[in-house]
Amino acid sequence: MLYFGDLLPYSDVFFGGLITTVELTVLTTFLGIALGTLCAVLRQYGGATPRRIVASYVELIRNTPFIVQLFFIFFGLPAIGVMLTPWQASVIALTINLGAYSTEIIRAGLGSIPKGQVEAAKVLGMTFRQTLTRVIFVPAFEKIYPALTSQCIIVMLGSAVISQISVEELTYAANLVQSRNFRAFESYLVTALLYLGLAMMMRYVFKLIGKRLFSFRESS
Amino acid sequence: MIEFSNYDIIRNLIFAAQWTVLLSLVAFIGGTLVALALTALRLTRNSILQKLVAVYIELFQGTPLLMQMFLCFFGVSLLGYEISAWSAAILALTLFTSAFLVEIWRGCIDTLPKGQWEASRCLGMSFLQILRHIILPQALRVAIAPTVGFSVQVVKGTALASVIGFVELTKAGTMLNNATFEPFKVFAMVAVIYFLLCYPLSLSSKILEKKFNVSR
Amino acid sequence: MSLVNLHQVHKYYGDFHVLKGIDLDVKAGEVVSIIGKSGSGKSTLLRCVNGLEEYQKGGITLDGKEVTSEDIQVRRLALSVGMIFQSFNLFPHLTVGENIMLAPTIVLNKTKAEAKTIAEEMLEKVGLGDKFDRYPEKLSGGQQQRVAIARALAMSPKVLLCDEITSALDPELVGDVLKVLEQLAAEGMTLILVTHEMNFARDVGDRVVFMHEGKVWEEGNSKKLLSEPETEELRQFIGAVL
Amino acid sequence: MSLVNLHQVHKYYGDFHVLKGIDLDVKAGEVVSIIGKSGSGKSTLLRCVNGLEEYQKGGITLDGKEVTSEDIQVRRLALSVGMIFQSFNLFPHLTVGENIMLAPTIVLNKTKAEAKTIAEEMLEKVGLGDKFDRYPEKLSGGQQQRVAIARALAMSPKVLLCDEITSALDPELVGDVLKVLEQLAAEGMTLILVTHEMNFARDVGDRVVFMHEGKVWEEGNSKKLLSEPETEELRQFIGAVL
Amino acid sequence: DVLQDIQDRKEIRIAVPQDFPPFGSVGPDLKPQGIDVDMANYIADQLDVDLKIVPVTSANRIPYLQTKKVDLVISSLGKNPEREKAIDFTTPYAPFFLGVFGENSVDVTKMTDLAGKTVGVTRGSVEDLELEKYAPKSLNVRRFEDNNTTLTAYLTGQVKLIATGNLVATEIAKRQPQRAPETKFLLKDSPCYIGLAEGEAALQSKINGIISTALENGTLNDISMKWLKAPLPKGFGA
Ligand SMILES: Nc1ncnc2c1ncn2[C@@H]1O[C@H](COP(=O)(O)OP(=O)(O)OP(=O)(O)O)[C@@H](O)[C@H]1O
Ligand SMILES: Nc1ncnc2c1ncn2[C@@H]1O[C@H](COP(=O)(O)OP(=O)(O)OP(=O)(O)O)[C@@H](O)[C@H]1O
Ligand SMILES: [Mg+2]
Ligand SMILES: [Mg+2]
Repeated sequence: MLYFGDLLPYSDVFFGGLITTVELTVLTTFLGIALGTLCAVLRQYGGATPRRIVASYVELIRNTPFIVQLFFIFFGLPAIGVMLTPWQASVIALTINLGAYSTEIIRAGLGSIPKGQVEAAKVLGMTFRQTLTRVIFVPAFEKIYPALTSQCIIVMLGSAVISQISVEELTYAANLVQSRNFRAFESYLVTALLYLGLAMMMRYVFKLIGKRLFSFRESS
Repeated sequence: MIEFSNYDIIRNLIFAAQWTVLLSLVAFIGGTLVALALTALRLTRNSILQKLVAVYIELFQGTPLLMQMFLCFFGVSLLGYEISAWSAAILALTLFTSAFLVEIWRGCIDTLPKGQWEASRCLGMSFLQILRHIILPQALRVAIAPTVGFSVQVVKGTALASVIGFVELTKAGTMLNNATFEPFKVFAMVAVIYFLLCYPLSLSSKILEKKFNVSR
Repeated sequence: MSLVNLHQVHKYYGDFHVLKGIDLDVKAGEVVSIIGKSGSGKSTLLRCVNGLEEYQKGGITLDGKEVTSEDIQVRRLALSVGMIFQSFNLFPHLTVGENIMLAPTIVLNKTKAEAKTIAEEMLEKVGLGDKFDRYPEKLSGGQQQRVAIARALAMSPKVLLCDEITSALDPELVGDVLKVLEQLAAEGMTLILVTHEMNFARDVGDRVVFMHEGKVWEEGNSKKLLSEPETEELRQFIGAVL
Repeated sequence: MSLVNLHQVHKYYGDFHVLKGIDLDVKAGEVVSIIGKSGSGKSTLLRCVNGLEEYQKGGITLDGKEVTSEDIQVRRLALSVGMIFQSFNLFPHLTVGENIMLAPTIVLNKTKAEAKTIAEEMLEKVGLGDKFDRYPEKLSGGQQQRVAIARALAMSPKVLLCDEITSALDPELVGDVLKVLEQLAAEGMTLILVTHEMNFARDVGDRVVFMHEGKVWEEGNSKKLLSEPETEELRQFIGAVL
Repeated sequence: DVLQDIQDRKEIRIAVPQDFPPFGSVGPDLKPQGIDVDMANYIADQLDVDLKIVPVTSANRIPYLQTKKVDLVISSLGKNPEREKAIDFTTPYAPFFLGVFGENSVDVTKMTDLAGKTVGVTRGSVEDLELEKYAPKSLNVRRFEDNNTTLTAYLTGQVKLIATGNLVATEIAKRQPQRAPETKFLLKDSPCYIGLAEGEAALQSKINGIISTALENGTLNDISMKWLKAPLPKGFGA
């Protein structure tokens, strides 16, 4: 009943999709964490207005489905004159999504830094920006690194949805292949396993990066 | 030919939102039941069972919910059973929900000091008695806020049932968009309805968290 | 007749040899204090006696019956051995009364009413008769520890094990707890206590056991041992503590 | 000539009047100990001097220039005022050396090499020349506190503020830290320290300031003040501490 | 034997589109209507069983059949060799021409003009496969999940060209005159067939019989008049 042989001729399609998913993930992980960091800093240390804006952004994104956000960006925005390619729309949607979740996570990290650390930097004459980058960020990220890793993986898995707007990533590949050889279950099974592999790989890569970033924990 | 008024759009969306709510409820209840069973397996000190639960979690947390939907939808039929988009969506969401809830609850149980287990054992209670009288009542308090928080993910997850053809809120949105060609308006309305469904849950999760943290 | 007997008990954590052949004999009604440096294996010893840890060689008997760490065994044991911990381990979601009543009802199958009578009696004994409906977190550390004692007593154990039960307490609260122990000793309860309270060991205890590096290094009559230690190790230890 | 001068400084937290008109004058090279009960406003006083807290009335000058709590001002101040905290506040992700080098490089724009020379010199001074590449968490509390001192010294401050810098340390580690302070005092560093170490205040300090209820209640020569307190409050305080 | 099952069950399950006017689209009550729906009703009537409408998308209509979720697919299904390997077909019941349509501004008149252009198409449709086979390699084919999405992509201007059926193009013109697509060229004459699972000879001949009766007694022509405002082409079904 199950027959995977029909998938072989399409290995290029799967591979192409895999590459696109990886590219998108890497790009949006960076952009999303950067956005989240910025928003978290505003939320933690900013004035009342930026804080409220960031809070609304976070709540809005966290309480609506990603697919609706994606459709809104891709199909809705042209109505007000913003035309984006599928790729652009997906990068933006994924970044905004990860940005919102990572804002909350990173903010918890910033909050975990003892007030004394900030004061110590202050009495040494450092500016706020220097304090942030030199004193606060590394320990703050260390605290929340596992949560951030999980969130990035969740966003990667969520990217399956962007096949809906014709971005040729991994799920698109699965859909395309099953529309050609009518082996739906086999295509999706293989694809699911590829995603699983990606997720495990991401966790591994994050761990390696974490080891480097937070090397101060185990050395000497 | 056919004209859709705003009222028609909203009426249809709200009608479809009922399916979203129902799907969320059933999936959440299903997920809770499965997660309870898995949590129990995990608490037994049998390492094989614990490994199985770990694999289960890895599988359903490590693959996209969309794939799980596809696989439930097409896979179960391959086994020779009929399955509707509705049942497939419920099945996939249940698996997905339970995998996350088991993890969340494990965290909650782990926050209880080991001394609680030991003191109970020294008073002669059996494993099940300890669970029922000591661990569960305490873990429940801790677990309630993150569990409610996770329910938001379930509601949002139901949006993916649109892809396997189940007409819930998102699917109704794309259909109406096609019939009316007002994507900005339609998708904004869809988003607002989801927000109205999810935000109260997020909010109550936050309130519950505060409440239980204060009283500790 | 001996109530608790340890014979050449060896215990390992992985490769680490914690107990290196312990011999100990405690008679009914005796009060035995175990002292020794941190890490010398005092807690481990107690935990082997009530089955919380398994041991690898030797034998432990309680009232003549062998002790092992199988689950069913621990529960049978719990009927004769009470244990009180440094961190009181009260159940925070139950009131003081419920804490004490729980095990008698679900383990000994007593009725609610019987359990309540026992609980009230035990609370009275530890001087907290008026705290029945409080939640543990509303009590001071010393009060919590006395509730833990009452909870253990409610199972009418033959012997009570106490593991540094005063060391998490503020100094001014220690006295109340020790008074309860003293009273129990006077009533003839068998007590085995790990403690740093040398005065208590000397004045209330019958016997002191000094543990060092996983062995019973020296033991004997409390007053004699503490005033005239035989080994250099015990002398040093007493010097450091006093 | 006075290095630090406080004139009728008043400070409120909301409605709560913490400092009620403080006058204080510290000359270059002086060692001033501030003592007083918990809550009397000692920390608040120090924090006003280096601009971490703003005050509402009166004036503080440092080297003749006025001190306020504006951000830019605090940073300028930081160039002349060093501060050491009770909880050492070392940066956990930087090695000891990096902790000390950070501010000189990014605030004073020194080169890496210059900063390194300074850091090594300062570490030598606090007796930790061999710990350059360690991470703080691998050091004992006393060592960490000495690193914190070295870190402050690396900015070559004119005055060093110390807020109970030994009270989080195990007793056996206090001595090392005090020795470093003593040496600094001998080298002519101006020190203002909040402390409970009466012996240190008496033997090393020039002057003791006793704070009580937000006021300078009594002040004067260390030896004289501590042996012949004039007010009942100071007498009580000394009685309680010694 | 599916035919037997249908008769035992007193119900036939037919897959129809809901996003593909005039074959099947939804009205304000979100219920499907159109040629395919009328056809499904007609067949159910002729078999004298109840009808259960199952809305599907272009991408999943064949899996639905394969996994026996439906008995028939009446979903503007075109015939091609790949599909014939997977399922069986009846005789055609409606005319359909596939073509490339698009904005006036795009200058395309034949297949080779597509080089370097972008065309939106519904994944797994006949037009998708036609383009894949005959279009220049440099054509950028943008595949969407269902016709809904393909149409939305054209209407919102995300793609300037789409490959689809002539009737779909007409429908767009009716709904959104300002975005009315112009016919660029025809891809294929691809009449619509009813699909059924492989090896169901009894069902196949039964349905074929119903279709030829409908052709003879004018029912098919009536349906065509109702939805396409035109009679069946001469020689249809011959
Ligand atoms: N679960 C465990 N796994 C491994 N080693 C353990 C474990 N529990 C205790 N140990 C080790 O066994 C030794 C004895 O521990 P034990 O707790 O019995 O000492 P103790 O005499 O009670 O000391 P303390 O006065 O600090 O309570 C210690 O070196 C301890 O590190
Ligand atoms: N941020 C703050 N907000 C409100 N009140 C504060 C704040 N910081 C300190 N206080 C109050 O100001 C008073 C003086 O505090 P301060 O820390 O200066 O006392 P202290 O003399 O240093 O005491 P300790 O010996 O306990 O450190 C205390 O009553 C304290 O509760
Ligand atoms: Mg111990
Ligand atoms: Mg202070």
